[in-house]
Amino acid sequence: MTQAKNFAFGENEKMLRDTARKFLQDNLPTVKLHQLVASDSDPYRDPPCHWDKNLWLQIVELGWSTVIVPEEIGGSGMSLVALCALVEEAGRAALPSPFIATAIASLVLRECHTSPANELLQAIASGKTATLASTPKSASWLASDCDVCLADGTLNGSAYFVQDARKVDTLLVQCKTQSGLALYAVPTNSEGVDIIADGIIDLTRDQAHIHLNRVSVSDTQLLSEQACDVLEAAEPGILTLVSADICGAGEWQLQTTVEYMKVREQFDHPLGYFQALKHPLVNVMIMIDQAKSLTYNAACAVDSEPENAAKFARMAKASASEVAAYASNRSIQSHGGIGFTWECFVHLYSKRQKHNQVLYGDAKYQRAKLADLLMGPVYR
Amino acid sequence: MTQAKNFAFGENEKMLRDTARKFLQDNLPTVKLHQLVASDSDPYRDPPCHWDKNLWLQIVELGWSTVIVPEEIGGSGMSLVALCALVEEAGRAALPSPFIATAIASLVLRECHTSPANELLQAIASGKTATLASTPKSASWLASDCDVCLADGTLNGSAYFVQDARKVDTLLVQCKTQSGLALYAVPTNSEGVDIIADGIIDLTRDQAHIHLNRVSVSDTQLLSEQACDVLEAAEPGILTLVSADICGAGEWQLQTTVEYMKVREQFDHPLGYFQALKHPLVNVMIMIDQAKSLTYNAACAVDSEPENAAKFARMAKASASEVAAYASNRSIQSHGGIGFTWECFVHLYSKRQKHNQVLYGDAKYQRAKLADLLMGPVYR
Amino acid sequence: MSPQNKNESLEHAEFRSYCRDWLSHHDAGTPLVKLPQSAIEIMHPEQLNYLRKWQRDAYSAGLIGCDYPVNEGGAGRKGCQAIANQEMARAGKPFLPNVLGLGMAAPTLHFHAQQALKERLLPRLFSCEDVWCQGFSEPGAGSDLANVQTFAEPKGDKWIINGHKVWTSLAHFADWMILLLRTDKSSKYDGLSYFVVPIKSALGKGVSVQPLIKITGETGFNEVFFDNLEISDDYRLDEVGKGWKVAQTTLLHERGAGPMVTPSSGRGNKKASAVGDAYALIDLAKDSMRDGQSAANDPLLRDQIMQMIIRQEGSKQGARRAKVEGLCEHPMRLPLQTKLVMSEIRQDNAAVALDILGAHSTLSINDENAPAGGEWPLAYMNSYGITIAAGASEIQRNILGERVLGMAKSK
Amino acid sequence: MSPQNKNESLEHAEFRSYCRDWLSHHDAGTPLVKLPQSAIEIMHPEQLNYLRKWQRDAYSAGLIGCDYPVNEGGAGRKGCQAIANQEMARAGKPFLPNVLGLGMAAPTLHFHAQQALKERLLPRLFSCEDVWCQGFSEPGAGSDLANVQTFAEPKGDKWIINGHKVWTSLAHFADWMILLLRTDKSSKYDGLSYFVVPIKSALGKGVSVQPLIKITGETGFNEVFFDNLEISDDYRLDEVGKGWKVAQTTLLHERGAGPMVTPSSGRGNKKASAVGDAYALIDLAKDSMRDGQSAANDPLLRDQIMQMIIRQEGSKQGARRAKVEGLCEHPMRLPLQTKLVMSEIRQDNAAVALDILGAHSTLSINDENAPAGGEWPLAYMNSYGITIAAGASEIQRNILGERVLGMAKSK
Repeated sequence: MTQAKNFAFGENEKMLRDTARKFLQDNLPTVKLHQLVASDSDPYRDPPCHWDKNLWLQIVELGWSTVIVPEEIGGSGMSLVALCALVEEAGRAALPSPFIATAIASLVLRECHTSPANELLQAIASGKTATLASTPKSASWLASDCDVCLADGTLNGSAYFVQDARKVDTLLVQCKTQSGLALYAVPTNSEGVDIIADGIIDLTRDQAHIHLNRVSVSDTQLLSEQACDVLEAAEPGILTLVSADICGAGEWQLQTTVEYMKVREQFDHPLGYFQALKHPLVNVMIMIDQAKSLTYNAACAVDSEPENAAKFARMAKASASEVAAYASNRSIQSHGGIGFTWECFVHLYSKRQKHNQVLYGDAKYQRAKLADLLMGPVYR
Repeated sequence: MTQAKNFAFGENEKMLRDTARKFLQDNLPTVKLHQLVASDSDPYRDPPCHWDKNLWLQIVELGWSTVIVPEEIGGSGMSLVALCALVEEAGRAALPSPFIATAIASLVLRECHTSPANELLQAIASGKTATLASTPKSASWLASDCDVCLADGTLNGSAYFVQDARKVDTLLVQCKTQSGLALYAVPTNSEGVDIIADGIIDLTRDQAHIHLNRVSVSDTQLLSEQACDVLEAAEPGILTLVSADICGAGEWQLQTTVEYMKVREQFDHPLGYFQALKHPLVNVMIMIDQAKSLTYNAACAVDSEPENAAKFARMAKASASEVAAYASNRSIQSHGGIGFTWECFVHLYSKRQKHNQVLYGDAKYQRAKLADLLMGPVYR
Repeated sequence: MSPQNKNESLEHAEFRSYCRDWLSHHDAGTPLVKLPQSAIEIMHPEQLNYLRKWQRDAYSAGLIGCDYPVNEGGAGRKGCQAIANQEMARAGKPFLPNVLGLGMAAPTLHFHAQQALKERLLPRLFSCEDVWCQGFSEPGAGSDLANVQTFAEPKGDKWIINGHKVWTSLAHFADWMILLLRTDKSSKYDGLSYFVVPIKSALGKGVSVQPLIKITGETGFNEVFFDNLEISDDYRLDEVGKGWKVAQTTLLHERGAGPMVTPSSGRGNKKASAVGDAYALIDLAKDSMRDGQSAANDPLLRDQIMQMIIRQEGSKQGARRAKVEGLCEHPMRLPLQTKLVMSEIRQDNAAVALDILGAHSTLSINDENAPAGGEWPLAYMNSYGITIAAGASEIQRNILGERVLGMAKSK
Repeated sequence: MSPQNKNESLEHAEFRSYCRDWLSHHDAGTPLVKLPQSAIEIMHPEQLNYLRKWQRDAYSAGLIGCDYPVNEGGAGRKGCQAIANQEMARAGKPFLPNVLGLGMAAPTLHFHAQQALKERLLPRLFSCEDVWCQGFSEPGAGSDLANVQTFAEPKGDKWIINGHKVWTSLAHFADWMILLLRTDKSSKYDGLSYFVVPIKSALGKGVSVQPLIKITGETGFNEVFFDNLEISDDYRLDEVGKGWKVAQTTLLHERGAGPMVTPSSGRGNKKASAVGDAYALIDLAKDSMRDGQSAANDPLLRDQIMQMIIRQEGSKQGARRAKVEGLCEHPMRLPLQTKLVMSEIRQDNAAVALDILGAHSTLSINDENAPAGGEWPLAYMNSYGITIAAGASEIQRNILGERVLGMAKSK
């Protein structure tokens, strides 16, 4: 009964979203995206990092980076619901940019409540970029797990599955200290930071693992001494944003495939006439709608029902991860032979979705964590 | 490389099966079955026990009870593959009878290798009937679990989920003894045996739980002192027979529904024209075929590759349990409004299948046990 | 917790307070007979009488029909029915028996009937003085509803009706029926007209009702035969030949996608209420054993339960999002999913319950040891009623693929 | 273990021994380049040359084409190809490169070509001296194959071909092509004729081949354009207008349901071999971590892996049962399922592998740390090739529903 009316999606949020949609349609139509990221098809190529930095500067001017930054430190102080709507548009455009990584970093920073964190948030609001570097080699998503240690004022170790690492200015590095877990801001060009690009399926982002070898850090870089709490508090928002990306990309997959169903004919009928193709696409729509409703609900909960945020965010990401898998499957299969070619755009989205599907935990993982919340842990 | 050629399904087995099929088609067409078991539709009726004893006597004359009984003790000494084919026909006819319960009892008895067990097998070959009473109230299917104890020469306790208990002469009661687990033959009309009919969904069989209150037993009734080993050895055969029942019933569901798809018209086309109905029925066929192949493979393994029997039987029952659920779902849904009525025969088979689905463990249970065999147990 | 929803208008907040207050003081009493799982499974007059009294009381208190105009028996409010529904459900009141009247006949009368007919029929419908049923489906017109053949022949200012309707829930209790009839054999869609018919008063005089038995063994739906039934032209809604258009209003509301919110209440007793609710699966698992330990510890069952809770919560949040135009791609996209999604969730909830029950799922409502009274296996079987009736799931997917996504008609 | 299968005839047992012996002494050598996952992904001449030598050696030894008549380049045996295939797979030999020749062109030539043509073409096909490809699909004729528009116009005892084929695997290496052409525009099915065409010798002289890139970034299939290509009438199979009938022989064998067993070998290296095999998922799980522990301990992944192993074993046992007439309801019921079932198992095996890999499934074959060399994500993407090509899964379900179950044609 404490839920916000209309998901707190009012005129301001709508205008922000509509502007973003039009901006991306105008500036990054899919044909242009394909030219940008898919010019080299060699599967054995060195991991590329294609993005349009000029486009990113325009996005900064549009104020996307400021959305969840509080007004008093230079942001526009809007809601996660608003940010969620922007990320949905980024997903719909399969935008290669540091936007989502930086938005996730902002979610983490705003939980820190320290001066260095606020300073970095302020820098982000004016265009600086950052990404979270906290995942260990095992890909455990638990906030308590990391492979970096702090000793003698230097960071040593590695972080894996770092998103868009080659596009950002600053890493948010989690590390073990003598007293627990801390979070440091480390510029990517620091001495001792080695960013090793991963070869990944997704063409619309980059991923890396990062080796830190005697990287000196000072107290001005210390974002939090309660990194585990901070990351846990930020996690519902992080899951929500990835879910929003999936919903946007899923809607593109649905609409693009439906359009093909209308124009492609076989057996003297448009393909959409055939229930074997039509009904699965209806199922895709239903799944997207479920995920989207749960995503805005989760965003809303992060904003105004923090006690329910973890639960609703698990639901959103579980639901969205299923969309990522199924919408990708149907978009390729329904396009037939064309859908199996590099020149058909559907592979760009399928690959982004397969990445989204597992990022920060797949559907089964989210459901297991949700069950722990709703049913209690498994007793043996 | 030690697999029998053609599943050891030769001319003799085929003739036995074909005769059984014709016999049941002639003597128990579905319309007659419906009259027999579905005359009272009141959902609050006392649990009925409808079967045609005369038909059963004819079945005994056809020799079905003798199939897996060794020749030297009065049986025909055929294979489990042959018995499997008969059970498949029983499933196709949704036959209410003590046949399958007695066949399962025979599988248990032939693992006992004792005089009382051989005598009971001999009696079964000449028409006597029996059922296994070994399951505890928790419905654990582990051979080591039971709720009956032997003390001072009397059996006390209860057995649950006893199949066709009101149709048989003899119970095979598992009990805890001071030295382990034993198996006794207990006539159903013994003093102290109280058979309490369960109200069940399935109209084509009966099920009961049985209270034993100071039931005296003697050594001539002691079938085995290694009941756990015996039941474990018999389990692959038991799973195989239930799978065969499911395959037969599933084939009836498939063919009956397909026939309806040919005659019922909507929108100026027979229903089978519509892929939303056609394709799921193709999936039913594929699932039945998978289950049937695995069932005969399992039967064959029980006969000639005992080291693989457990593994293949788990596969068969896992596969068959999925058939039981999905074929039932499609048979009702595809029949539309008609399929939702008591007068349409599909409900008889759906209810038998829902019972088969969980009997001796559902698909997930079988797969968990299979994983233990193929991957080793879960280490924590 | 205050009864007011955040951002709720003062009028709505006051109405909510009023409902909550009235409900806390009103006692529906204890039924003398076991109630079925929903209104369309009502088998005995005693069940109906108990529920009818509850509906009448709730109507008298202004909780039913409140969004309808005053001269149609309503309270002339706006957006209040949804609030009354929430509060009735929250108070755990029994369900309303006149579901086909409230959910289908009432909005259809409201949008298509002459004023006099509305004023005469709607108050008695809301109070459950008149029970309503729906005469749409026929043996040859199930999914292909427009193939209706029951014929109305004009005779002066009367119509003579002959034919055969099936799967008509509640017809054995009904006073009135909404009826889709053929008035022209030369045109499929434009040959249909829509009537309301006083069915009970015509029993034995042109109308006969024969009960059908469901796969569960329950009765509750029927065949209705018309043999030269004569009715007044006053009972026609909209013009001759516009029956298909009028029927769309009925179907839209039947699918939960119409503009009028259908009055609905709780489910009365806890056990029946649990059946159909994904969260109830958690307790069912905690009360069940699987392979020697609590079923609530089984990771596969936990995963299945979470899948159902997520789908159910997704559907609930979808209803919330449907009201936010800016977050919807197409205005009918969420409303037209309601029936399909709800019916499949209900079926799958029951299927998961049977998985949790394992061997105990073999036990029926006539077994005293059946867990949860055997209600889950019953609910599973009854769930086919809702995936088949009111446009089977296959038809719903056609509608969504065609009307919302714009793909070619499959026929 | 003796090499003889129980109940195997003496001739077959001797042949099996011979194969096993030859295979144990023959070394295919180490490829100098990385091999792709299957023949239709061959991108480089070095890959082809290595595999071609292996096929030639195996043919010389009598392990390929052995069931074909002697005058067609075979050994005149019966039921021996299946044995040779088992032994080649068991020995872990590389796959055979001329798959479209062996699986489609050879049986079609065998059943429909003039004797002289068979004697000329088949030995070179078996030895891989000639590589073959298939010219069936067109931009407007995918699932609706009979809609082929590439036209052959008669000119004396020649035909002039114009048009455009797509998704032709191996066309960039092929010497010969099987070609379905339209010879009559007035009749859909009866207007088709079937040819074999020496494609390589016509390159630049009426034929051009342009590579297409797959979603994986690999090449391997092509577009083929015909611009007034002139061919002899000797290259026609069966009569003019019987092309659809001849194509059925090709398609039946393509789906693994034809009377001639297609020669096949192993997959060469262990890593590539694992991809596609459900049992390999067990080791993958044991080598992977999930949520802080071995993925092999995750009950949900265990369940998924068992589902795949069961489906794969079911398919294997189905092939065994297909030979037992008494256990089959319909003679084509199991054979016509082969392509659909195998392709979906292969896709789902890969999908489960990605689930096991979790976040590591983001890593591609160009990442040195990718588990199993990144072959599983590659296999997942390539699996759409097989669920789409050779009659997409949707078409296979139509065929099964119509030809085996006898339901009405969906178009």
